[in-house]
Amino acid sequence: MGQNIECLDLEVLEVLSLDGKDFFRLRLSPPKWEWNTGQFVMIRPLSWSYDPFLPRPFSISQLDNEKLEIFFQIVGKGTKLLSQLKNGDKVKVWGPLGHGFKIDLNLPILILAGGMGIAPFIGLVKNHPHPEKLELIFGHRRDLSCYPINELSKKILIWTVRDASQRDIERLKRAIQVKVEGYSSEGQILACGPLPFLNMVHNSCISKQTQVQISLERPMACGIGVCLGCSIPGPSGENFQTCKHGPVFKCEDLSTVCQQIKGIY
Amino acid sequence: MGQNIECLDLEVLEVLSLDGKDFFRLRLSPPKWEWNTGQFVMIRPLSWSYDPFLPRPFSISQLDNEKLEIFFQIVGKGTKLLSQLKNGDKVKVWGPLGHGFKIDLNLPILILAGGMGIAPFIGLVKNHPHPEKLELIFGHRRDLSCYPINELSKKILIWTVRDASQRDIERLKRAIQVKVEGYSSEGQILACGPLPFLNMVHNSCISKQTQVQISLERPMACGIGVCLGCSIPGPSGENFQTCKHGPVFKCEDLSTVCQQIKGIY
Amino acid sequence: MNFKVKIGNLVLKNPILTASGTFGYGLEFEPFGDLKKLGGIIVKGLSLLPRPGNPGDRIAETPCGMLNSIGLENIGINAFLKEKLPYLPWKHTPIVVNLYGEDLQEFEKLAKILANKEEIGAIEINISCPNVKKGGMQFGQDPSSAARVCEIVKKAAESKTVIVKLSPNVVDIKAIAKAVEDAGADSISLINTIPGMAVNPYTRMPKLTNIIGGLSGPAIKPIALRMVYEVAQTVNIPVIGIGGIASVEDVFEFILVGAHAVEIGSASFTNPKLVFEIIKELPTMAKKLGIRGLNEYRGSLYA
Amino acid sequence: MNFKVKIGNLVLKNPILTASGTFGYGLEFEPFGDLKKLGGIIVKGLSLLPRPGNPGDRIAETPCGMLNSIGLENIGINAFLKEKLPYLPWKHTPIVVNLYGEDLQEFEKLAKILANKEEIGAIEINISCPNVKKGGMQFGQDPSSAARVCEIVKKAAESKTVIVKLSPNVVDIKAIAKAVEDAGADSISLINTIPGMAVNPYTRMPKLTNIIGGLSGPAIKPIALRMVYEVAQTVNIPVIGIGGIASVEDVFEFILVGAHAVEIGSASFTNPKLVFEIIKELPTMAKKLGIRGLNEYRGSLYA
Ligand SMILES: Cc1cc2nc3c(=O)[nH]c(=O)nc-3n(C[C@H](O)[C@H](O)[C@H](O)COP(=O)(O)OP(=O)(O)OC[C@H]3O[C@@H](n4cnc5c(N)ncnc54)[C@H](O)[C@@H]3O)c2cc1C
Ligand SMILES: Cc1cc2nc3c(=O)[nH]c(=O)nc-3n(C[C@H](O)[C@H](O)[C@H](O)COP(=O)(O)OP(=O)(O)OC[C@H]3O[C@@H](n4cnc5c(N)ncnc54)[C@H](O)[C@@H]3O)c2cc1C
Ligand SMILES: Cc1cc2nc3c(=O)[nH]c(=O)nc-3n(C[C@H](O)[C@H](O)[C@H](O)COP(=O)(O)O)c2cc1C
Ligand SMILES: Cc1cc2nc3c(=O)[nH]c(=O)nc-3n(C[C@H](O)[C@H](O)[C@H](O)COP(=O)(O)O)c2cc1C
Ligand code: FES
Ligand code: FES
Repeated sequence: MGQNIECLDLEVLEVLSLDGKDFFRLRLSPPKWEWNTGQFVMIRPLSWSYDPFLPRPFSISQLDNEKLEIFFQIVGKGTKLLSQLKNGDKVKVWGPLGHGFKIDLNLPILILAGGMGIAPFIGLVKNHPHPEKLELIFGHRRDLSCYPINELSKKILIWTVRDASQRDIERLKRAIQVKVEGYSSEGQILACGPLPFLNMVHNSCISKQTQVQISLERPMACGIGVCLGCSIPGPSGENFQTCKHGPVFKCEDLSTVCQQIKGIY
Repeated sequence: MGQNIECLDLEVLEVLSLDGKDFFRLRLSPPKWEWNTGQFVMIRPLSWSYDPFLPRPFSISQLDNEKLEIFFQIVGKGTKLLSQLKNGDKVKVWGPLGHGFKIDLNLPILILAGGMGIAPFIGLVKNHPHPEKLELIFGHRRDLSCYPINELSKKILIWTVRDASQRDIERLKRAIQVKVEGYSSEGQILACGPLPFLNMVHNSCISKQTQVQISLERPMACGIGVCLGCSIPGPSGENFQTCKHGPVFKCEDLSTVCQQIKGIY
Repeated sequence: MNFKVKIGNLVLKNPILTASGTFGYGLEFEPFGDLKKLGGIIVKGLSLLPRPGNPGDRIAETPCGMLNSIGLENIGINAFLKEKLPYLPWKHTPIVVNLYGEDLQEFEKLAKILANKEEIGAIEINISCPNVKKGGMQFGQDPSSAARVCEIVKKAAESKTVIVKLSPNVVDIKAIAKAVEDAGADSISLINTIPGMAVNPYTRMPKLTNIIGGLSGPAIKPIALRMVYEVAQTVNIPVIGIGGIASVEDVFEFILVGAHAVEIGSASFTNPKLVFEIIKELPTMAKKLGIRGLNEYRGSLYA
Repeated sequence: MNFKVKIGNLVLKNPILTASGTFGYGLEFEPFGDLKKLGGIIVKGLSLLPRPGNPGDRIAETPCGMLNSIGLENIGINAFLKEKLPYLPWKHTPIVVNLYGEDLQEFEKLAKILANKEEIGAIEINISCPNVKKGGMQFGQDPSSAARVCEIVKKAAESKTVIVKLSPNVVDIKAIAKAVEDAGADSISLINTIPGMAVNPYTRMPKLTNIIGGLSGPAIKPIALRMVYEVAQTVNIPVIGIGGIASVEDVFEFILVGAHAVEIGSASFTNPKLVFEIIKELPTMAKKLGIRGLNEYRGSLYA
């Protein structure tokens, strides 16, 4: 990967709020890219002056002949401005970036998504040839209607847990632990979500010696491995750039990071 | 003046390009202000982040029950962004600022306008009870269709001179000199335009010992007399703030500035 | 909730002051809010005699900020006392006079004039202006001359609270701060503007006739925050944070790194009601942060 | 039109270089443009041994800019020479190696390694990094130590062109520049980042785990422009301007105040094709300015 990265000015086709407030679907004119679930793009509208300065990273949620779609939540200045884009506006987009999930379409797949961590999986679920092989555990804080869950095939098994309280989080953790064991040998596990969620997944899997692919979020400036802002310490001392070697890592590669998470967050 | 200054969030009612390119009319929901021709407002759209940072000054072109109107040309980042405003957008506006022209509606009035210097006079010409008392000499670089000249009453005398070449400028200068003499005792002369234009007006009038009121443009940060960015040296050593004591000055108050203009510009 | 803070002998009803040179002589802001609500009003820098400032163009916009080379234009201390001070609400909010002297004698004379004026809440010494030839920044770049100005003003000002305003154009701001504290300053305010420049590539002219001016606005906030953090950890007197503050969040960022109060500067140019709006938002923000007072929050950065 | 400039022994086909740390090892930008078109490629700062850099969060956005506290993470000089250099188009565009040593010995060793590598166009000495504990900025804050590093590298590097990159965190940049010129530098580049800080008022955490980082981006352009102007008037060797350059206009602004060449830094993060686009725009901009070459424009500020 890396050879087919392109930087393009794409046109906004649609900006749609899912909850009338904070959750948005942004559709752009589609580039012709080969890509994997879990890869991402850097986005910067042409209308931005130097404030905000940096581009913003988003998972590719869907990409087909009709649109490049990302799914995002307003959390700050940049996402607020993205939500105000109008049809026809131009945005600079480079991608597909990083390494996505390694997926075997013939194996059963357990998806563990926390909140916006659902974003990269939307295209996967919609386009999977055997959706009955997919199972999703979805932990979320905000109302389910905020997320594009009802767009997903009825054929896949979805467990949603609203993790508002400490008790909910314990429930989610147990649900994950129980499921994970079942997949340890026969299938694949993919996870994406906020750091505490990933930490939980990591610990659950490591303790069961289960393989899981985890997509990690780190602050990013370039998305292409040059600023070294997103570096994380790998298991044997060497650094990984999250944007280039990740964002999807094997569980065991993240042990050092997960040890640090408590310190950092 | 100064007592009735207000700072309001006004709504964009219309943004209309006059030439399909650089010249715009911006209409905002009207504040209830008493104001004079030559007063101005500071404008800063709520959508601006910190870049551009400063508000922008514009003459009040018209203000009635229906709209506050300004007429502007794209010359840089700020005016470019203003031209992209959409109906319903909010802009912070404070005014009416400074001292405008002192106008006697019963006297004949000669208006000398250079380019965008036409802006403050549009409302005056449209609403004047005796338009036949008005005469306008209009020097302009761009095509006449860029300016809202055809909106002005047919009853007023308009002399337009396209000052593209040095010869044109000489023609404009002569036209002004000839006219100015006629108004020296019996009427009022009002001028607004770029600095070299004002300089020419100033010199023509001073040499004929004719009174003329000149509206001056200076870089401004606050518009209310506090940053002292717009100060100019008055004739007897004291400083004037263009935003507060002006923007309209008596001709003789600008002698020192006009001497400096060659140095500065 | 109570937002009172003490700076020397002064009690401010809230930590929001106006930065010198960006709030005129105060009265200009009457159309935009109730001056009595302000934590304090710091007026334009005053000198013994009126000063015309620098000639020509003296402001220019830059990315997220601006340059100025006003050169301390002001009406002079006497005109201020006669024409402005009586009309300011000095009984309800402290009036702080920002002082500029070309030499030590001028600073001393200025302080003496203010010593027994009950209408004056405090003195802020400006040893950090980059836009004047004499005095100004050069006093603020060396610990011993900074200390000397401070001592002299402190003595001449008698019981008046003295705030020393530092220049960011130094290698080690902590050393200057310490020197000024030892010299008896009641408080330290920082930062003043940073020397900068802008040019027009088409006309080939500098945007400021003076060529170099002082940079202010959100662009410099990270530098200001760092210096306030360094100084707050070094001295035991209250620190007043200045530099690019443009929102209530920014105010709390400066308090978080150790500031007792803040001054709102060029951001007032973007919205003349800003200081008043920020003061109104203090309680809501405190609630969002889950704090009951500024003391528990000040300097509480997890670091 | 001809945009050639000479820096020491180097001839650049145009004045556009890439700033160290913002262009990786060069190869990462192959998808975005033809590397051969660049005036020169300055790679990430290299040390004798690989360095992991600072732990935790190490970038944060600020108004019109960003902070970084990477702490000179790099793969080490040897890995660079083996794994990156051979694949760079060194025959077509000069490769400039940015060097960081913890002490004088390390600088000397690094320079010796590069002295006889024909693939290396020049050395840029980084005596200005604010993000490392040893070496870094402290070399750049004092004229005599700056001169010492320069002399040693210059000698060890034999005939290689040596550029010294200055720190802006000094009171008098002219004194440092003069010292470095006298010590034999072929060129001076400036500015590196300015120490700054950002915090999250809600979590009460510094945005950088290292607390303090270096500020870059358009926010610092006015400061950079001022320092380049001051240095260009002081030294007779070519000056390379760095700091917030984000457009072809910015490039010409730096040339107008006296720079021979420029480095594009953090702005590349906002658009990975930016350097290539700027190079394409050079002729159009020169035409707009009505100039036939850079020589007639350089330092021609009306001031
Ligand atoms: C590889 C990758 C894929 C992503 N995919 C998605 C996605 O599909 N949908 C989505 O909604 N978001 C996604 N994000 C997160 C998204 O990039 C941030 O929410 C966004 O950059 C915030 O911008 P802002 O200006 O609104 O917030 P800011 O004002 O910059 O920051 C607001 C808050 O968000 C935090 N934040 C800022 N940047 C990041 C970041 N890069 N990662 C985590 N937290 C951050 C800040 O610490 C702060 O608390 C992804 C991030 C990465 C690195
Ligand atoms: C009292 C007053 C009334 C004005 N009325 C009008 C009006 O009715 N219509 C109109 O089109 N313009 C008017 N102007 C000028 C207008 O304010 C500027 O054109 C505008 O601020 C430029 O903003 P910008 O961001 O597009 O340009 P910038 O990118 O800031 O600058 C572009 C160019 O414009 C010049 N410029 C910037 N600000 C000013 C200024 N304040 N005065 C003169 N030149 C400037 C710069 O030197 C530069 O050459 C008025 C100015 C003043 C002071
Ligand atoms: C136009 C202008 C005039 C200023 N005049 C003074 C002054 O007279 N005395 C002084 O101590 N500081 C003066 N300053 C500096 C400000 O008080 C403040 O320290 C600086 O602008 C940084 O804060 P800011 O980024 O919030 O503007 C002035 C600043 C500006 C922009
Ligand atoms: C993420 C990042 C990493 C940097 N790494 C280095 C470095 O290794 N060596 C160096 O001399 N400068 C380094 N710099 C400084 C830049 O080369 C440049 O001097 C500075 O960013 C100012 O330019 P800019 O405003 O255009 O970014 C780095 C800057 C950034 C933003
Ligand atoms: S985001 Fe720049 S290296 Fe990963
Ligand atoms: S614009 Fe600020 S004093 Fe006139």
